[in-house]
Amino acid sequence: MSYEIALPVVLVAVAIAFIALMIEKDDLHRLLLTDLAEITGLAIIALVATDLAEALILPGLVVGISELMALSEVYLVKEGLTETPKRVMHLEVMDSAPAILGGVLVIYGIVLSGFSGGAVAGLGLLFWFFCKGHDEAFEIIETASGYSWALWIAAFFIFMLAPQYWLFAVMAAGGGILLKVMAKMALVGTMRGGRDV
Amino acid sequence: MAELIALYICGVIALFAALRCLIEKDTYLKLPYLNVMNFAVAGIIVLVLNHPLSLLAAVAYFVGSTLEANAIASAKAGGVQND
Amino acid sequence: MLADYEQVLIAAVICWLLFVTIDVLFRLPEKGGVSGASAIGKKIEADGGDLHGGYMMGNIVSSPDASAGTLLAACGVYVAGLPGGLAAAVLVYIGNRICHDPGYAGTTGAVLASLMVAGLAGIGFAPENFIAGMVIAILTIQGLSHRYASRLLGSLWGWRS
Amino acid sequence: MEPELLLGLAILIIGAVAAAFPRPKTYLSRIIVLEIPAWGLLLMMLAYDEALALLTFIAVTAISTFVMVRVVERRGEP
Amino acid sequence: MFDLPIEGAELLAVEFGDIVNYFSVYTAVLFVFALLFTVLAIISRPEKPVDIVFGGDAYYAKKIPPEQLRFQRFMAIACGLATLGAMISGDLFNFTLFSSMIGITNIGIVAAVKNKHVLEAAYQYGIVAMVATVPLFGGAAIALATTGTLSIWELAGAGAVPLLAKMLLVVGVMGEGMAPFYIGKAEITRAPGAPYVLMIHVSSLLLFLRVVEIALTV
Amino acid sequence: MIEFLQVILAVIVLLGAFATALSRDPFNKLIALGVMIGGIMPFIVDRGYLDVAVVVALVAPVTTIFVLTLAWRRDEHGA
Amino acid sequence: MIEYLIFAVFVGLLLHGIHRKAIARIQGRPGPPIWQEILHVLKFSFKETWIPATASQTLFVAVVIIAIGVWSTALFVLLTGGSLLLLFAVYMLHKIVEHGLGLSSGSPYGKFGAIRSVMSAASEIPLFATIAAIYLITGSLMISDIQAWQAAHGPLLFTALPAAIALYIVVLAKMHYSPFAVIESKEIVSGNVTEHFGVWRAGLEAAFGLKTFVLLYAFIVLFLGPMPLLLAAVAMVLLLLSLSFICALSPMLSPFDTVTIQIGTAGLIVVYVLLMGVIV
Amino acid sequence: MIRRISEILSEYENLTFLYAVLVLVVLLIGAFSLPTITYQGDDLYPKTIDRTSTLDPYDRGGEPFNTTTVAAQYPENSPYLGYVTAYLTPLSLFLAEITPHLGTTIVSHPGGIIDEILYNTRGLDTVVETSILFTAFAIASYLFRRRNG
Repeated sequence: MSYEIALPVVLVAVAIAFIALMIEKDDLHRLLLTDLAEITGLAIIALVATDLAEALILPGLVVGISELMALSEVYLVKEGLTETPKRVMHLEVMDSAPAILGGVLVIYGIVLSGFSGGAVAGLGLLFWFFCKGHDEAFEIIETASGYSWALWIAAFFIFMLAPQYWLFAVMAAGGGILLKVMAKMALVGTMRGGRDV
Repeated sequence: MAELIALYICGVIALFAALRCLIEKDTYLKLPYLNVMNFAVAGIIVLVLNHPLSLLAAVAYFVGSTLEANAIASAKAGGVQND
Repeated sequence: MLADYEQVLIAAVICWLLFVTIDVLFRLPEKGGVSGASAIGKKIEADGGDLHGGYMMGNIVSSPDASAGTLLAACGVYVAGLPGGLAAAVLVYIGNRICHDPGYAGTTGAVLASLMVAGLAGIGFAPENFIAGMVIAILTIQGLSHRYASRLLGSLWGWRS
Repeated sequence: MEPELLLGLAILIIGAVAAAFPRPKTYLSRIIVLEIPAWGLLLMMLAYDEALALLTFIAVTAISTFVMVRVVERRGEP
Repeated sequence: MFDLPIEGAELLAVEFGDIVNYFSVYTAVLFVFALLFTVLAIISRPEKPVDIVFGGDAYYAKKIPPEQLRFQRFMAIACGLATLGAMISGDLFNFTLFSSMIGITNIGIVAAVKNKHVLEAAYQYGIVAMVATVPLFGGAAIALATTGTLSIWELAGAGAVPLLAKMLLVVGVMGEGMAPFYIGKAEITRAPGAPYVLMIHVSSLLLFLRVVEIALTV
Repeated sequence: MIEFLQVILAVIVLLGAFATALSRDPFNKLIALGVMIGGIMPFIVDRGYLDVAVVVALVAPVTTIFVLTLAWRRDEHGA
Repeated sequence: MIEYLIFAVFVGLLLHGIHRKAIARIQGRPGPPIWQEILHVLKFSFKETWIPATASQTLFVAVVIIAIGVWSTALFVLLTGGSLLLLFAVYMLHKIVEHGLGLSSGSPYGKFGAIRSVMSAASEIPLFATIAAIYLITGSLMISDIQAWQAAHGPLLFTALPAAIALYIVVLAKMHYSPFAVIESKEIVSGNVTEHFGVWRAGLEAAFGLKTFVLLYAFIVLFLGPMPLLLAAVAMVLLLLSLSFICALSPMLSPFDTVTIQIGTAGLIVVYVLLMGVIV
Repeated sequence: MIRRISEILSEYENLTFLYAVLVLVVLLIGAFSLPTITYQGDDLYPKTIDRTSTLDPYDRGGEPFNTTTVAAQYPENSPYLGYVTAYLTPLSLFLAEITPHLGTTIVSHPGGIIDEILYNTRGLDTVVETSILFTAFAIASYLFRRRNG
């Protein structure tokens, strides 16, 4: 029963997001508003309220963040904003928090595995890179991510062609996706190009 | 019964602190009120669900929000100014 | 066996005394631990409060101190008895490290408070009343009047030093 | 209707309006206000017991906040 | 197995768990066409665009850095694969995912170009492609909520999907593929690398054709 | 969860949301957001998803620190 | 099949010739003989053939072959009474051929042609409204079914007039010298076919002839119903002449205006379809 | 009139505006069909919530290395359906034994209903989705590196 009431409300939120998008003229503001639209879109999926809905939200989330990532980079190139920011914020907690907080998130993410784990662990790494700066780990992480993608594809075909090895496949898939998502998210942190670059 | 009384107290104090926090004009002076609300909410978390893990949740929430308050105050104050 | 209201009030008083004592002993009012805490202290002073009391309030905001330790220890004892309180102490220790706090006020407070709450639980005090009491206690310091609370803490600090 | 769902819907609408017409109209305030509908959606997921999606969503929201912050930071004005 | 009087007989079904892809006469033709252009994007070398210097008889061929072309080719191939997937997908949500992938690879094909105009158009187009995921996912989700399934096989001919969901799907595909918003695409067309830029049009057109079929079928 | 508490928390959440939307200073916005999150956490705990609650509690300040990068710079410009 | 193909190509080219002749007569010029286009194709077939150095070579050639393939498929679908949707999908794919022609050459004129062709891609939307309208009325999209329906209920032209108008506009847009033919307007030389010469051009002309034949025949099949061959031929010529009149008398529109008009038509048809959906 | 519309259409800055208008129009038209929409979404993978289970909210029954019933669309296409759902790794088994409040962690750890859907029955979704992430990241890193290098 709740669906019939909740759906119109969520659609109103979608409409608000698009009205905002309609009257907004600034390019960067538009980019930010896409995030709002994304949230309302996910809300429609969330209303379905089955396990399937949940399995659909996860890809939806990843699609949103990847498009945001690509577009933000296009925006920077388009506007010619190539120089790194001159002064970077530094707080006391940025010395102390990342090691523990990032560590907890990464460990928990590895326990979770799969998409969710990848996002959580990626956030942990990203936070660490954000606070500590980074060295040139770019290539290695990217390679690892590529292999993990291949691992996941292999797992997919095991599921489809040789389902009796499902246990192996589920492990490979969980691990592959974890590494893949985590690596990509972490790399965002190194792409900040703040100090130590 | 004792939990209920404690819950009522925590709830009322949380609401009170949240209200004062939102009414207060100055950013720095908001933070102590926020702190009181964090105490109350951490208490509520434990009282709502009596389980060892909810202690972890309460601590995580408390530390997290303290960290947040710390970061906000420090950022407003200008952070570390030595670079 | 006291009624719950009375227990809460007594617990509030005990907690208040415990955490203020420990905080003052661990020199929390001396200076702000992080730039944010100093800024809060100075702002409270500018508002008519006391500088050292303000520093202490800023430190309470910025890191889990003895008051947080007391609360979390009470929570720990509530959910799991004395081991819970000690676990809370460990977690508070980690919390201190996260929040760039070099001191041990939070940890000490948590250990002492868990001993105290566990002990008092033996003679009929319910741990949940200590949670409520601690929330009331922190309310008196942080939530009613910054000016008078900081003056009170400042005078305590003056007495300590 | 569960209270979480009602609350979530309310927050979603408030957040959508706030993010659509932020006050003041700066990138920074829009980024902050964007958190409100996110938490509304979180409450809705909670109401339907979609815990795993909730977990992932909150992590991804943090990452997308970072991505947006990174762009605005380069741009230089708030 | 469904034989609706819309798109011709069904030829073949490919099963991936719950997602059962199918070839009908119609989708098979589209698939072959997409395949053709993907192969073209792989094997053909890009053109060398000529610029005329106005006010004189001179003209010169523009130099395009090879790594840019390599990147464009990679994106075009990815786009081709996504199009192939979208053509045969037998599942509403899977189809929307393929559409989003087409949208993002389309941006990728032109994002490498250094021309300011092209980038500007690509960005605007990217914004639309991004918000278009909302009607897409929304349409699929509403279809799921009202019919209880996402499989086109189950939905075919039942007419159970509400009009709102269908319209949202179509609008979403319009956003991803830019079908009616020719301006963004027209500017994008100025980018060099004909086989790759052509892929943008192929993908968006085929996507639109496919969504019409879906909207009529479900 | 008892109804009294639900009402109180809902009020806190709504107030926090409105305050976040209406306050003009970014720091005040962040603090109001903190108030709102404080109101939401007990709902998660009440459902029994303690692991989720822990992660949400840890991720929220991370987000805030990200945002502060901008607020901090803004302060520099103003000063 | 092959004999149908050759026949259709010749008829199509002949129709092109009639089209040019009619326009010329309306504008008071003598005009070329009506078999001019056929001669063109033959002439091009025996001319020297090369590929421009700037072109993307594989694509340059492949596009011509695809053009012929696309329209052969369309003819096949039309003659076998296949799916209407498929027919128009194939028609839409013609757009890709236009883009490909212009882009592959590397010539700036070709590119302009391609850009304009991309712009006018939006104008094909009336087609789908037409399809939807037909589907709503007849309940089927197989051309054989539609013909059967018309045999039973009379021509669709009267039942679904707006759909017929929409299709008419689409056909008009594809004619040479039509007000919508911005792709090949003279200020960009020959638009996207500028660089294609020799055999390639012959192939293209053949494909275009095929296109004209298919489009006109499809219009007749869809909206007038089944009829004997001779009558169909007469109807096609009449239809063509009406198109020629419009082409001769109306100026070339600016690229953006063509799109606006076509989208406007599409919008009207969509409204019509929606209303019909509500009423039916 | 036509000319003015053409001018609006011809600016690519208006692209977002146009699209937003289109979506709003669709929503407006669609709003009339809202009363006919009724919820029937729980045919596939419905939730059964058992608050007392240690796997709450993801308890779908079954023994490890054995199967359980899962309401998939085409069960015949996934012969080992249910095995993944029922399976618990040693770690998650351990977690499930000690506490009832870690259901989310347990299910996200390999094995569980979400893994079942994501990897097994709807694996193609995940293929596409990771490919999207891959492509988007390729774009971002290509642009980023070109800018720096």
